Amino acid sequence: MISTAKNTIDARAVRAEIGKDRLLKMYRQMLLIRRFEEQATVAYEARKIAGFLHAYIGQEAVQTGFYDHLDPKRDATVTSYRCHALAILCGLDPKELMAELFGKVTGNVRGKGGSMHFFSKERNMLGGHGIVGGQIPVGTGAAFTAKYKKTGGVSVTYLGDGASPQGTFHESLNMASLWNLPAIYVIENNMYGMGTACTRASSVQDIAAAKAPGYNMASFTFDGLDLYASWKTAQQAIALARSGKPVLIEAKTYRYRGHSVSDAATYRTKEEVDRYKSLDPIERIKADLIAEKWLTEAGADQLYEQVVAQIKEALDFSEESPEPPLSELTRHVYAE
Amino acid sequence: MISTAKNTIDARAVRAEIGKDRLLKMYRQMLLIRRFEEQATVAYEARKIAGFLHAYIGQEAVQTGFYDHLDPKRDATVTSYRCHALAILCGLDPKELMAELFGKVTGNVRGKGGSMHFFSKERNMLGGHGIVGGQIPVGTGAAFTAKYKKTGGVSVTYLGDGASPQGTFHESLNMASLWNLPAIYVIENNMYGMGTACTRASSVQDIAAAKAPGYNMASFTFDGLDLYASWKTAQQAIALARSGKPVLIEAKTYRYRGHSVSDAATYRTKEEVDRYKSLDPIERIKADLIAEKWLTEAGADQLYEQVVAQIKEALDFSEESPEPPLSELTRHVYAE
Amino acid sequence: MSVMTAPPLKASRQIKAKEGEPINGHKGILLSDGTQLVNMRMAICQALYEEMKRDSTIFVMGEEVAQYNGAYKVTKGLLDEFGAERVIDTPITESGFAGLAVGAAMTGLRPVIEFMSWNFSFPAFDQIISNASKMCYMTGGMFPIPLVMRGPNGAGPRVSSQHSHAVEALYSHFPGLIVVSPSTPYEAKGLMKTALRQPNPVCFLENEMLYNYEQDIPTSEYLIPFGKGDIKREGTDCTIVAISRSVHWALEAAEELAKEGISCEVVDPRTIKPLDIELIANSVRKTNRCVVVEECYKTGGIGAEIATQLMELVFDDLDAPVGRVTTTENPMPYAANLENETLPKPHRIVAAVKKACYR
Amino acid sequence: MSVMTAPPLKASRQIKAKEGEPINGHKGILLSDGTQLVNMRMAICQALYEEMKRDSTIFVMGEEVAQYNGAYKVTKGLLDEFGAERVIDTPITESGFAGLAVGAAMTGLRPVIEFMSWNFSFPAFDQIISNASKMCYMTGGMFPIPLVMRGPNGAGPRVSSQHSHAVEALYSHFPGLIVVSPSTPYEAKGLMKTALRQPNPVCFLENEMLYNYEQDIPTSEYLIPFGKGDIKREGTDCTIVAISRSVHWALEAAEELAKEGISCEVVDPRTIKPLDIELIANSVRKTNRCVVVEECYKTGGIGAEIATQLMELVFDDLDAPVGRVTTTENPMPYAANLENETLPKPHRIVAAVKKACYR
Ligand SMILES: Cc1ncc(C[n+]2csc(CCOP(=O)(O)OP(=O)(O)O)c2C)c(N)n1
Ligand SMILES: Cc1ncc(C[n+]2csc(CCOP(=O)(O)OP(=O)(O)O)c2C)c(N)n1
Ligand SMILES: [Mg+2]
Ligand SMILES: [Mg+2]
Repeated sequence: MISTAKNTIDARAVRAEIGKDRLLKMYRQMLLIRRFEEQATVAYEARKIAGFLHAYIGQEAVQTGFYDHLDPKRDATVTSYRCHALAILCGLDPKELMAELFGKVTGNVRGKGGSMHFFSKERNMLGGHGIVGGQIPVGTGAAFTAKYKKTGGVSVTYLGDGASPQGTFHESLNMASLWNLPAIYVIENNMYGMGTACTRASSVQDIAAAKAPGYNMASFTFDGLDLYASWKTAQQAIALARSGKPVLIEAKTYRYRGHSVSDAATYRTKEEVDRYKSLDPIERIKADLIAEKWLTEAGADQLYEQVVAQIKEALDFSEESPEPPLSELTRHVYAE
Repeated sequence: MISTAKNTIDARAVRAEIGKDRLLKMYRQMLLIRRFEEQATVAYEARKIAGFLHAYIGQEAVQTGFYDHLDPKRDATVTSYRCHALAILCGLDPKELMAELFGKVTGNVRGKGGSMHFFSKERNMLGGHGIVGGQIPVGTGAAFTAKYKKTGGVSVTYLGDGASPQGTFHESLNMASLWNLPAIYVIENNMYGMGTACTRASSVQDIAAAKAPGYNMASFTFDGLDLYASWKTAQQAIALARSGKPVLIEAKTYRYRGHSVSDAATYRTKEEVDRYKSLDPIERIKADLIAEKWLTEAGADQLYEQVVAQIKEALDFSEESPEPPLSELTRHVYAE
Repeated sequence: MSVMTAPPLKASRQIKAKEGEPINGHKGILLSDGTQLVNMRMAICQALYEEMKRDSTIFVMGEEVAQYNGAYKVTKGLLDEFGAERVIDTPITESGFAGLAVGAAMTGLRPVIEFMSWNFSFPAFDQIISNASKMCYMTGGMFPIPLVMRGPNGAGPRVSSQHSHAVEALYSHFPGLIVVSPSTPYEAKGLMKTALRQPNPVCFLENEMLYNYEQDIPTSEYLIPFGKGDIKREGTDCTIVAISRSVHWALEAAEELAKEGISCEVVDPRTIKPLDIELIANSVRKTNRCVVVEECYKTGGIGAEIATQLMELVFDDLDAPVGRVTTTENPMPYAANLENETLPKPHRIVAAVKKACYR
Repeated sequence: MSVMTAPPLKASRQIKAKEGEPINGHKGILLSDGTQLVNMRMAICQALYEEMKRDSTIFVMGEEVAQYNGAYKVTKGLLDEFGAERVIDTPITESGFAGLAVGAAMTGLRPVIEFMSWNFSFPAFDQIISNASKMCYMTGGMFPIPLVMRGPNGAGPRVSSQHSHAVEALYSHFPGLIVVSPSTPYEAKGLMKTALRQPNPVCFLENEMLYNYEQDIPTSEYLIPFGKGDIKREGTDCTIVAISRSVHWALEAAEELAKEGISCEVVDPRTIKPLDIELIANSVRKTNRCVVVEECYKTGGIGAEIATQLMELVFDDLDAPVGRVTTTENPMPYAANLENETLPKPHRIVAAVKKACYR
């Protein structure tokens, strides 16, 4: 059984293992996620977007480090309503994602889901779920399918610290362990469930380490603001899962924004927020890339401009796209 | 934190601590429970009783050892559908309990509940629940009340091994630990949930020991066929709970009968059943009482005859009692 | 025999095991006329067996479905035939395995999950409603959920409050779900096969009290489409729409009423969602009277929906208010006499029909 | 002012904080005429506050109800006033805390639990149905469950499929539950106070879109009994029965219809279970026409139940089928134009009334 000790890694070694191309790719992905959500927030304030909008800003290193190891042809992913990053990592075009936020028929799910419900059949992304804990058995089902069909695939299910007390989580862990499903559960512990600190919602703070033995499962805990730790943990966990051992993982992370655009997040001190912002996962990687001479300042600016342009394009596309025709109202209630 | 090691105790010392009167009382209670269910089964086969009938036969030592420490004025108890023993331990008259099984208006709940739903307001017994896992949050609520009203009371919630994977169990443990509720959860691990061996339903076999740390809770595991172990564990656990520390307990026990009268229990070998029958908790106590000269053979026979007579009386009472009047049909849907 | 109209029903009796032939399981008892005798559980088992042979993506999961052959023996023999990969016993975590089935359905499998009884679908309610019923719509059609949820529904024998729900009304309230309520082995098989070949989540509502019900059914393959009801008895004075076990009570009541000169037409919708309201409306156009019999509670039951749709469709043809004979508005009591009054038994149907006929 | 008829409604606007006076919370803004100006959330908060002062067994529990003052600020200030023993933030475990509340109610407390929205009551469904709704009956009256479950119900603003359920029909189907749907601050306060003084489990269904709705209400204590509806507008040509937010849409529609010479009577049942069918029937005896407006789905919705009861009560008085304007039969879509067509908005009510009036 893997020790549940904090997964501390040697950044230089891992960076070398990742290599220039993959690190640049992940850096770009994180930039794209960040920009997408920053601009979505602006669009929300301009009333182009409505309903809920939950930003992943600050947590990018977690899912980015994991996705680098996944093969969407056989590996499935699923997360909560905080799903923009995962969709972008799956390779979905920001155009269709932004258009979904705008409620247009060109959107990822034809304007029917909005911010909480990004999906991709082709890329095996199973959502985008609005009910806290609701996605956990779904991810378990994807692992069941991988085993049933012997695809060699794994499923990665993301959930929040606040979702960890929910019954569905525990029922899922038990089945995954009992049946040796290739399932990975990643608790993104950003220290709060809405306005409730994890200390007030969970009877244990190192959730994965404390709970894994109760399911005879392996577990890892890592610094979710550190892309290298995320990447390395994912590598180890996915190897285990592919060998038929489910894994429980906890990423200690932080969200810079409120729970959603409508949350002023007054339950956190400015000091606390600033402390975590000073550890910004994207900035750290940028600094490393430049230090490693894998990227020049100029190159960085250029990369950023590309990202800005890509999101601008997505915004324009969304603006110009039509609303769904009223015929969409009753379509897809049942499969055609 | 209490060690979760198997709670092995010194039988002689515990017996001395219990003393003659209390041991005789518990022996009589176990006899009464056993006889009640044996006769209920006979009545079932004679079609006097219908629906489900789940016998506790073999497990008597668990709830009997616990109840000896409880004060129904402030302590609450709740269990599953396998609830006959608890009701008898609460001091309810076998007459009203048997009459309930007969579906008579003189029954414990006026003939409305049947075998799975024994209750007592006066004795703080909260059921008798038919939904696996459904009673666990209810017991947690009773502990909440005890803390809210500062009664110094505790709640004891019984559940089966098969119920332990159910989400309600985990949600309850988290709240109990988070809020320091005076709650005791006793998993009666009789090795099977219906026809499913615990090894096929739970990812861990020492359930309490494995899960308690995941809730930062104390736990005990004991031999549920041993009244002394049950009594001693209860004494320790209740003391902890009264001091505001919830406790998770596992009793390793066994049911001699099938899951219910309609279950032939072919999933167990005769050898296995016989092995546990040879450890019969009631027989062992009888032998001890006689060895201690706390009871003579003659006294034992006399005691047994009393019990037989008491149950006979309950059967006659049930036979003679009237069915509920049809006016009962719509009564109690809402409180009067 | 047309596969669209049910063969005659036989009185319920336990099937005797013949030479080497098992009781229950998927094998019917071949009869000289080329049909086969099965009971309800055998019919369902046979449908599962045949479709699992056809389609390797189908698996069966639930509490006691494998080694125990099902709490009510509906899945008898499937483990031996298809192995532990495809016939799976679960822990008692309905929410967990229902959600697992949704995820499996999203990734290319066709799960059949058993709720040991539909009462136990309540812990899984969120997965059924928030996920199974909405997934296809909220993904713009990207993720249909080919999922069959099955198990006994309605009152068992004297099992009281928490174990006696009928959920037809509950689940048909939600768009995205299909609700099937077979009243005979013939229909159970044909509807189950249809359920296993279509892409939507299906609540397949069986009834414990009908499991021993016997019938001769075809040995040749047949399917029964959703949304097509069946006339179980023809009549001219009053239409009785009855569901699942109630169909048999309605037929009993119709017999009695016939003696008193009231001719009842008994219509079995077979699927509640979609509902064959046209068949019902046409019957009412003829009889001008209707009584709906169901095991759901009255408030917001199927009777209310059918009555309202009839009002919308055949307002001028109705000579009397549509009658409702349902489970009375109380949790199921244990006592035998109270249970008998709670259920929509023939004596209550007779009274309702007479009222509708102003007799 | 009679406490039985609602005071006039004002257009919705945010209440401005006056000198030292808080926005939201339990304190209304005293007006010169001796009444107080409150919005919906203040009215509910005031009822909780007053009853918690009266009855120390009442506690409030739910996600974000304490330190955050409620996700929608309905419980603002209660933590400061009553402390952490009585105003309790929970983990996100609806089934757990709903069941805890049942146990607390069985042992002498009077829990008020908030579902952050009623969509999140689904994970707790089994506790609500199998335990809360049946406990009193299955214990022969031994254990009544004085429990108030509250939270916003129906569609929020563009929150799509999983967050837009209206559960009036769902929960009123089950005997043992009381279902309350206030449409105004005045009624919310009076009904909540009643809920907190009676012994049964209550589903108290608020509506996020009405939380800012303002009204002058009495400063003196009043209660509104369950089962008594209110006529929100008198009329002669068609009865519109409307629930919660729909009441306001119905009033808009009635205005428009008046311009076209159709006089509508708008009836607000205020509680769905018990239902004041007599008030509705009496109105229909006068108008001979009825349209029911609700946010539930059409199939098995409140409209079906009311239509059927009207058929049973005033069959001969109905000149047209009872119309149903409901959430359309699809999960709530996110797109603005689709959401607008899904909800029972005034334009759809107008059309339905005209149809009922054969215009
Ligand atoms: C079953 C359920 N209960 C409550 C909510 C409301 N809600 C949405 S997000 C949230 C907090 C979840 O926190 P966490 O799991 O830590 O995820 P995070 O938002 O921090 O990513 C709550 C209470 C919900 N959507 N579903
Ligand atoms: C939610 C739910 N699912 C399934 C059932 C059917 N059922 C009744 S008892 C039981 C087995 C429970 O086993 P365990 O918890 O070990 O208790 P035991 O019977 O051994 O005392 C099952 C599956 C139920 N009553 N409730
Ligand atoms: Mg969080
Ligand atoms: Mg057991």
